[in-house]
Amino acid sequence: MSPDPAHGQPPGPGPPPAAPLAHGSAPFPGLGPEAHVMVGNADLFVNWARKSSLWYLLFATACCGIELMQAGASRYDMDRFGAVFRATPRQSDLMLVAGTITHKMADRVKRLYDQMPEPKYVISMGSCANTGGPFYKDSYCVVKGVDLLIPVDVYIPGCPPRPEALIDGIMSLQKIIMRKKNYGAKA
Amino acid sequence: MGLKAYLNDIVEAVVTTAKGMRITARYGVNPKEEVTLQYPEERWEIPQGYRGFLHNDIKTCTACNMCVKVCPVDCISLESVRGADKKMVLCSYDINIGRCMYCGLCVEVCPVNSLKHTSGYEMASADRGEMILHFIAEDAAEIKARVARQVAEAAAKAAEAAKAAEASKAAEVPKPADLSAEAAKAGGDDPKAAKAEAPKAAPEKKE
Amino acid sequence: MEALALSLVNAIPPLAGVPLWTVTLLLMVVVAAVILVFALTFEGVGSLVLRKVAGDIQARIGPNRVGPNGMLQFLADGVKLVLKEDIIPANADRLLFKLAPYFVFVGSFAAFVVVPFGVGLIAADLNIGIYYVMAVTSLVVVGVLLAGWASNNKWALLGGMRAASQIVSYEIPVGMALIPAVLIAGSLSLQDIVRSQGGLLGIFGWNLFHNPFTFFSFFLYFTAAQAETNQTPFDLPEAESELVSGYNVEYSGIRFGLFFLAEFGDMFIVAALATACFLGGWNVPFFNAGTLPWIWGNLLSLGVFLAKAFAMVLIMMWVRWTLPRLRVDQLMRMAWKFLVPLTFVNLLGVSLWLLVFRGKGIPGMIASLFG
Amino acid sequence: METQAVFDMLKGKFGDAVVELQGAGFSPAFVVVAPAAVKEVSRFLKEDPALSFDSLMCLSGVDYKEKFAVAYHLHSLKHRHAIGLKVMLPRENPSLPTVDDVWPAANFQEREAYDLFGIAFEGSKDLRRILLPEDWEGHPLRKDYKYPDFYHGIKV
Amino acid sequence: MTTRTDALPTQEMTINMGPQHPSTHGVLRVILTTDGEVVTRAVPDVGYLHRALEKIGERVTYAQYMPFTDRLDYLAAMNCNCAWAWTVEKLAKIEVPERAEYLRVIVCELNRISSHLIAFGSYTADMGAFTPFLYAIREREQVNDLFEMLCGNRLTYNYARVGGVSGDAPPGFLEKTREFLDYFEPKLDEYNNLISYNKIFVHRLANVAVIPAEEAVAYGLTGPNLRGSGVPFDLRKDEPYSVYPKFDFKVCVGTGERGTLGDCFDRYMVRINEMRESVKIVRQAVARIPDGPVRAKVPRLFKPPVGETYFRSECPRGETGIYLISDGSVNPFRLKIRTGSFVTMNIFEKVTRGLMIADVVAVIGSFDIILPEIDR
Repeated sequence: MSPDPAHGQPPGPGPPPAAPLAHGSAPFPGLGPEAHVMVGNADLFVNWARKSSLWYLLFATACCGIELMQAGASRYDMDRFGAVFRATPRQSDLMLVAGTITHKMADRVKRLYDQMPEPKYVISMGSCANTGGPFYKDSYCVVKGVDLLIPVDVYIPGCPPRPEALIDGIMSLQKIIMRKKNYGAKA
Repeated sequence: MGLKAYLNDIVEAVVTTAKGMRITARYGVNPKEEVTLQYPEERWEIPQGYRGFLHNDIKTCTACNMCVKVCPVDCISLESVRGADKKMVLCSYDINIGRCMYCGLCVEVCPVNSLKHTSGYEMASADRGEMILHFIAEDAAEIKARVARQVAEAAAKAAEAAKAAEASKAAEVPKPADLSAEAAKAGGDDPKAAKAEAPKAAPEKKE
Repeated sequence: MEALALSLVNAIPPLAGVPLWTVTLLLMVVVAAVILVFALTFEGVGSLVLRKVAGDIQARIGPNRVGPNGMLQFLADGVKLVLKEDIIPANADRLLFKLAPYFVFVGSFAAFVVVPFGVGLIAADLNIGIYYVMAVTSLVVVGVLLAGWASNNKWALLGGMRAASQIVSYEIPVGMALIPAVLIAGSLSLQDIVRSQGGLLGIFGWNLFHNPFTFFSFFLYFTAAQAETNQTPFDLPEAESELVSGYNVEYSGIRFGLFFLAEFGDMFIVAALATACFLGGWNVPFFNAGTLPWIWGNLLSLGVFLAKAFAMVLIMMWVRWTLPRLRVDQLMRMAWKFLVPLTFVNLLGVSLWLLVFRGKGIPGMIASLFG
Repeated sequence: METQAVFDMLKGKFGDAVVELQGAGFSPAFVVVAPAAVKEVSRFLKEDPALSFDSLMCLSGVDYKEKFAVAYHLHSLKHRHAIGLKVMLPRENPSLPTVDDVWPAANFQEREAYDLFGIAFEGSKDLRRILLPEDWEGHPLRKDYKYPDFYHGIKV
Repeated sequence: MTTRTDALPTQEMTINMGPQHPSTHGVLRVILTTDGEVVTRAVPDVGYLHRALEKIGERVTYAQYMPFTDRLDYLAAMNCNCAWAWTVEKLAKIEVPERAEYLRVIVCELNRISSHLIAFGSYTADMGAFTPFLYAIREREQVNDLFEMLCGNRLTYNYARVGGVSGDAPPGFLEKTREFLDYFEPKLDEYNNLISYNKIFVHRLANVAVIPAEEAVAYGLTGPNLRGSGVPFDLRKDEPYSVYPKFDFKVCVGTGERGTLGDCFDRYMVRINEMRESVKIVRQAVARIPDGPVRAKVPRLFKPPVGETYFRSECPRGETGIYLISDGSVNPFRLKIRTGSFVTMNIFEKVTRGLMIADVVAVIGSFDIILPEIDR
């Protein structure tokens, strides 16, 4: 299993907000204010690399999976953004929860998430993954939202969302990634 | 395996591979075959009647509650009180687009066409709460208080204008009706009936 | 290398005081670094080109957002992979698990040493060049097998076993298909083989057109080599739709990146061997690059060589995006029932041809007819 | 063959084991048989050359509130006719013989009825829960099923 | 291979395939017991997408259930929509305007094309050729565009209504449909040239998982899987419903052209040929569609008479039969949906015995299963 720090973290909606770089105090004591620039650039570069290469886990459970496939296919071509699918969680950065998660499936979802290496992101695609969607009211075996299991970065509404909406979601995840502080931020 | 079959196998393999490769090569070299829509810049033209996110024009909404009842997933919730002019006043109208299944049943039953599908489909958010659309910005309690004030004023006015006989009538509180049964009766194909019905004074909330 | 060091010492007087072996060692490091940079660049660009070719063939665009027209996609992928968490599964054999990617990478990278890039551009002109390539690339199978075993994952194990059986089986046809070139040149050195295809005949001096048997040899080699490098239709060790990701299913981060790079390295090696043995190598048609000044001659021949090799790589990608995958028993059947006998027949044919016609190819005979 | 004729034929062969014919309002009509006889009746329906109901289209459990039932929808590819077969079961410990050796198609559907209704099929070669996890409590399609609050710590 | 095994002790290996596996078409889990690459036993474990559609059916009204049928088989939502509408209409004996029936047939057949396209595409992707998959999706997008134009959604259409359809075809729809058919028909030949008759592809499918006709019937296989075994049974022809009798089309059956009758290749080929037949049907329907209303008058909160009915229709994955029990209230009393994929999975264990791991993938693909249909 991955020794990732998110293990003990209680599953909650969304990631903790990125700690803003404390102004006034240099990230590396003794290096002076120009360290800000250095760290800022390193952050920028690293974040750029991460957002440009979001390999997503092929994890299509239901209807949204078809739209996910269509988003990766010729007309919408997510490959343009550097997003390609990987079949194994070990090589994925992004888990696109596309579809209904049932209670029987729930621990698989958690396991797959744990198997992904850090840094990892989760997009909840469609009503079922967001809240249980159509199966919110009367279904006895559908998990009412994937954020009960794993932390979610971006929610995409729709049932199923259009491929454009999915790409829009990926772009907003990219924006979130660009805002992250990797170096110098005090934990 | 005879030699002929053996050679046949090889020839067939080569020929069918070549055939397939000719097709892929045609796609590979012909840029016209490219069908990609470069999404954020180029957009697919959304047709008329696309079932995107729901929008309620609260100015025309009569708070008839039809959409709430027909919704199979309870994603619409509305709260209303009876106003001074005997019409229902909306206090809050929320649609949880994170739960909505975009089936369009609510739009179909809306008697005044205030509830509509927009052509919007992009609303990725980092927060689950953002997926609940509030169509009335004002706080529900405030509206209720205001309406109650208006009702009280109107009642006072009516009480002043009319004499004691009328005053007793105004004070009478209509009973909260069993909505589903009434609506079932009112259902049918006559939306007017549905609109006219729902006499309720007590604020009714459905979630 | 020592000769080069000697000439360098002679050319630059201040070096005379330095022991020869230091200069040689330094030179080796420099050459290795240059080749490593080339290999990495090629592998990065290769992955981008692969996706671009896929895009073209599949009626879409492929990466075009990262950097100008997607040019920096491989850089982003690389940086991301380096910075990714490196997971070693709890039940894995830690040492072997860590070791496996290096085997694979070294196996593919070491073969670059004998690739004849130009007239004088070869890191080590070994007199057993082809043997060396065959031997070193076999290291890949060790790495893959180790990866499959050490991951302690059944899909990985199956992938590793498949890779082992596949590469071992296909070594034979690959070797057999290359021997005609050796026979014609009378040498195992890749430089000699390339030189044997020069001369005034232009592209008809290539071994490809030497005689009908060499012509078939080229295609047999190409098919078998496709299998050696685990390209579709022979990508069984990875087989995304069967074995999830095959032998590298448990690898993440840079370790996976090494596998990924090695895959493209192998691709280039195969293309380079095909170029060197059948397509005239760095020979410029109807022109002797050796007569130019050293630097221009080498640049020209390097360009020609790379153009040919890249064309081969493109064809490999084209095949990859067209064909479905064989089943494992069919793969073996194809190796032992088709490729091995055919390459042997071919070898026999070439040998007889050389014996009967005293080493002359068809173009050569036609040329001699016209004087 | 008409349903009435099939019913008469079955009645003549199996006597009291064939209880009644549900005709009006039912499409297709149902022949109701006693639980114990279901296997013999099925075999006869399949093997009699005049009937030869060779395919089991659908097998469903039903909760009629006071009783359970298992409904079989049969079809004959040879004669192109269809019929329903129904078995009424008590609410307590509903069980009946399996028909998966008559029609192999029955196995999964019996497992489903077992899973969702708790109807036991005696002699079934593989009677496990099929759709729900093995440790799920209750049989959800029963009318008196109460939704659990939590499953493995996740709110239902 | 088998002769030496007694000399070397070997052990069987249990492999878990799925629920997250690229070629199980969703969340199917198969527990494989293998001897090396040879599968000795493959037990399917379903239910990872059990969403309680039957229970939901007992809690919503007849009209409200329509959007849930979209989710029953999301690749052929139109067929499921119409199946539900037909079932309720059969139960309540509602007359449907003819134009509505024509529209239903058009959308059902278009949806059959788009569903078979996914079947074809994902099958080739399972076999390792990714490109045909993308070509198939490219064509599917066009069907989606047509549906989007017709009913406003790309995948979950909710188009049919009890007593008709939700809306008439917008202007230009029929022309666009015709254009699509003209575009699509030659593509089928291209697919055949590109992959269907490719030597490797044929080798992968021919003689794999042969299901003889009697076995197919006994195991309740329906639809293309049954016809792949050479049984010419098609509900559209043999138990005609809607306006299907008015159209001229052929029932495609497997012929064993590249191997044994009833192998994976036959099942695959039946789908390819069925797309051609569907094109034919849509062409005729578009040419002959009458004018008129598209929706019968049905009270909004309608209560069908007490009764039980079973209606089956030909969906892309076999027969979808809906067993509906009404107690006269606004909600169905009991609703059982018999789906092609669920019954087909029953034979899975039997046919995969002795195949190789790669063949298991081929078998799953050739059945064209879809998980929401299996699990509901």
